[in-house]
Amino acid sequence: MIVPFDIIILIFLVITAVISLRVRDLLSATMILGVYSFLICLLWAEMGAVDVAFTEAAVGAGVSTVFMIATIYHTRRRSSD
Amino acid sequence: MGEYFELVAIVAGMVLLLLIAPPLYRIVIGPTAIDRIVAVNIVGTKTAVMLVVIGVAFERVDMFVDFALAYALLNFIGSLAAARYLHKTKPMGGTAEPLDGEDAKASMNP
Amino acid sequence: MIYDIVAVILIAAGIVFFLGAAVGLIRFPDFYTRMHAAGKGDTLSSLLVILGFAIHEFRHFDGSGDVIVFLKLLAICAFIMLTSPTSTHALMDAGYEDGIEPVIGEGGENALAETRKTRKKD
Amino acid sequence: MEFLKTSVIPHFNYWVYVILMMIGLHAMITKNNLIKKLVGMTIFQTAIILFYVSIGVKSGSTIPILEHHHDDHAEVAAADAHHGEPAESDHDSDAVNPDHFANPLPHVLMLTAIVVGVSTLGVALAVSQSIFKDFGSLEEDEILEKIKQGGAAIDD
Amino acid sequence: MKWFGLIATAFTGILLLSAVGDFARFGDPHSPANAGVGDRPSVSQYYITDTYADTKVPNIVTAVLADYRGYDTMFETVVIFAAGISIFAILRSLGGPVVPVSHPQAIDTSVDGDHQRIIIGTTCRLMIPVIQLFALYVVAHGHHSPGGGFQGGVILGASFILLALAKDLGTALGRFSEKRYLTLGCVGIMIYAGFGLLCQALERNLLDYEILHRIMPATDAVMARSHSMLGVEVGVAFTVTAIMFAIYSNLSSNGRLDHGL
Repeated sequence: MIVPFDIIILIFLVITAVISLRVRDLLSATMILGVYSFLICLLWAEMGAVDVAFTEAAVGAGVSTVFMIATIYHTRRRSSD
Repeated sequence: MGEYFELVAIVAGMVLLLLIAPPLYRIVIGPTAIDRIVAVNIVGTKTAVMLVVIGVAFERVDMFVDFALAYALLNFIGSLAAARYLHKTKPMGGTAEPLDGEDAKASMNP
Repeated sequence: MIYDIVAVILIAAGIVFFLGAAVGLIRFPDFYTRMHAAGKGDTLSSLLVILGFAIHEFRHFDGSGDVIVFLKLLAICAFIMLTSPTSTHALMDAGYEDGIEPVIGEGGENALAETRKTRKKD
Repeated sequence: MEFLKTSVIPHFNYWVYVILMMIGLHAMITKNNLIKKLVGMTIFQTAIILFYVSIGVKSGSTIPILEHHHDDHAEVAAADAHHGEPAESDHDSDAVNPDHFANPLPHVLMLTAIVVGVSTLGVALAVSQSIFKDFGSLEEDEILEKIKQGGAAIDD
Repeated sequence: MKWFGLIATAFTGILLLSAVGDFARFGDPHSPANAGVGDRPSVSQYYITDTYADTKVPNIVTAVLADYRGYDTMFETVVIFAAGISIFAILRSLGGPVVPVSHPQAIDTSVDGDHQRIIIGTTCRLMIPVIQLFALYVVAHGHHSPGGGFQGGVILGASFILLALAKDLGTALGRFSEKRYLTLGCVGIMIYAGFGLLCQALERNLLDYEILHRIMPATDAVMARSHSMLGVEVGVAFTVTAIMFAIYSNLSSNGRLDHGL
């Protein structure tokens, strides 16, 4: 556990969570969720949970963003709220 | 020497983390989706660097280097998918609405 | 000791380049120029910082188990050098296809609009 | 101020987990778009995982991977010994101090939760694509209105 | 609805925050979860101190995942498989027009210029073998460094997704077709369950790997556990790879498997 990293990452985490829910463009929301996933991977790495961080790295960078973009491609990009 | 370099790693990590704030600012204010995607790409590359930094700070780089490598390999899949999406849909000038839509301005500002 | 000095210099240079990329990302007026600053500065700074830590690992390069870490860090450099420009290219292309207009100063010439017009005719 | 010192500072990770969970829960309840609900669900899920991983953190500990394979290389120990005291006692296989390693049990539980989470996210996205095929919309109120107008879309 | 959501969220938050005050300090090595209550040690302490003697696996997480809590992990894998199957039930349209997957007409040539295809295609041709090799390394090296079946499987699945993004879905399905990935998913589960049932056949409990040293050449009881963990991880990696690509191929083509993203 490295405390200064911890605090900075947690602040960024809350900001990205709020912003990904505020934007109306779903493509933007998906990409911001990607940033959320990057930050949470960093958080777990500095808390010592390397295997969890590795899983999050593989899932967040490779798979989950692509799934959501694929769904937006077949539905609609605009959200009402 | 080891402890001193650990300190270097922590300071460098702090600076790198604080420098993630400008891309985050770009993510927050937009204005278009693709600006945000560019910033996401930057944060992704910096995450790979930060993992190496954290590994040096823990003095276990041999364990952390594996998933920094995974990030370096997989990071561009997300931006590639977004680029494919923007190719395959009709041009919208970066917003979710056509440019002459009535609340195109509203979608720019969250 | 000399390895550590070189490593610290490389890391500091990487942070300076990243600072440049960050300033460019905030200050530049339109998508294309922001992409220009971000793509180049980000790739170079990542390479420099990782290279610095790789050289730090180089200090006990005496046939022990750390050779593999050094090689993996070099591999990260190589892959970032390969993938980051590719994604920059893909995003720039996507932005062009998406119809984003550049910001042109007064009296400037918008070459992008001309190419778009001729492309549409084809 | 006293409250801050006794309650917030020693538990700041737990406070952030509660905040993230509230953000996710609020999004799941009030957002109108189904994809936004799924974004909220992802945030909620990571908040839970953050709670579990925070429980397993020990200050001053390292990652839960033992360093036994280094004992085979005497050169590494020699290279490491010239900076700092030879703290080889906790590397000894007989005397592993549990306080020096992070708690592995929450990591195990949460590792599978992430992969299961992404597969269930895939199922949820498939359901929303299927809903869009039937109703032509992802907004909750529009879907409800179309259901009220007559369940023709549900039958086929 | 807005007010109800706000009230419900605030209520839950206050409830949780009032409980947070009773927790042990963040990072306390002697909290009940880390050190146990009173003189009874927590089970995680047993894992940390005794795993290496029991299994000769330095990565405690892998050992706990695949050995001590193997039953749990087996059914997590089954959950992932079930998620993949339910994607088929929800989205896959079998009655529609049948489009041959590797037919040249199925390739989408609408907007992309050739420059796009050349640059990204070349990079992906260089990257995909490296990614797959790295995924196999992650699966096989999970005993000594972070990694294992779940991570390696996701990376291997991501390499096929990258192929589908760089070329098109037809190319990826030509190499890893629907029949193949469903078979691979089933085979993964069967490998995992097979290791468990093999132990039962040798008159031990389910997933009690120690006894497998009787049929594995040149191993003792400890190394049998280590090798069995590797086999189990390979099974997990098969299933996860198959299901990740199955979910992508169905989501990106809306269940028709013709035009991808």
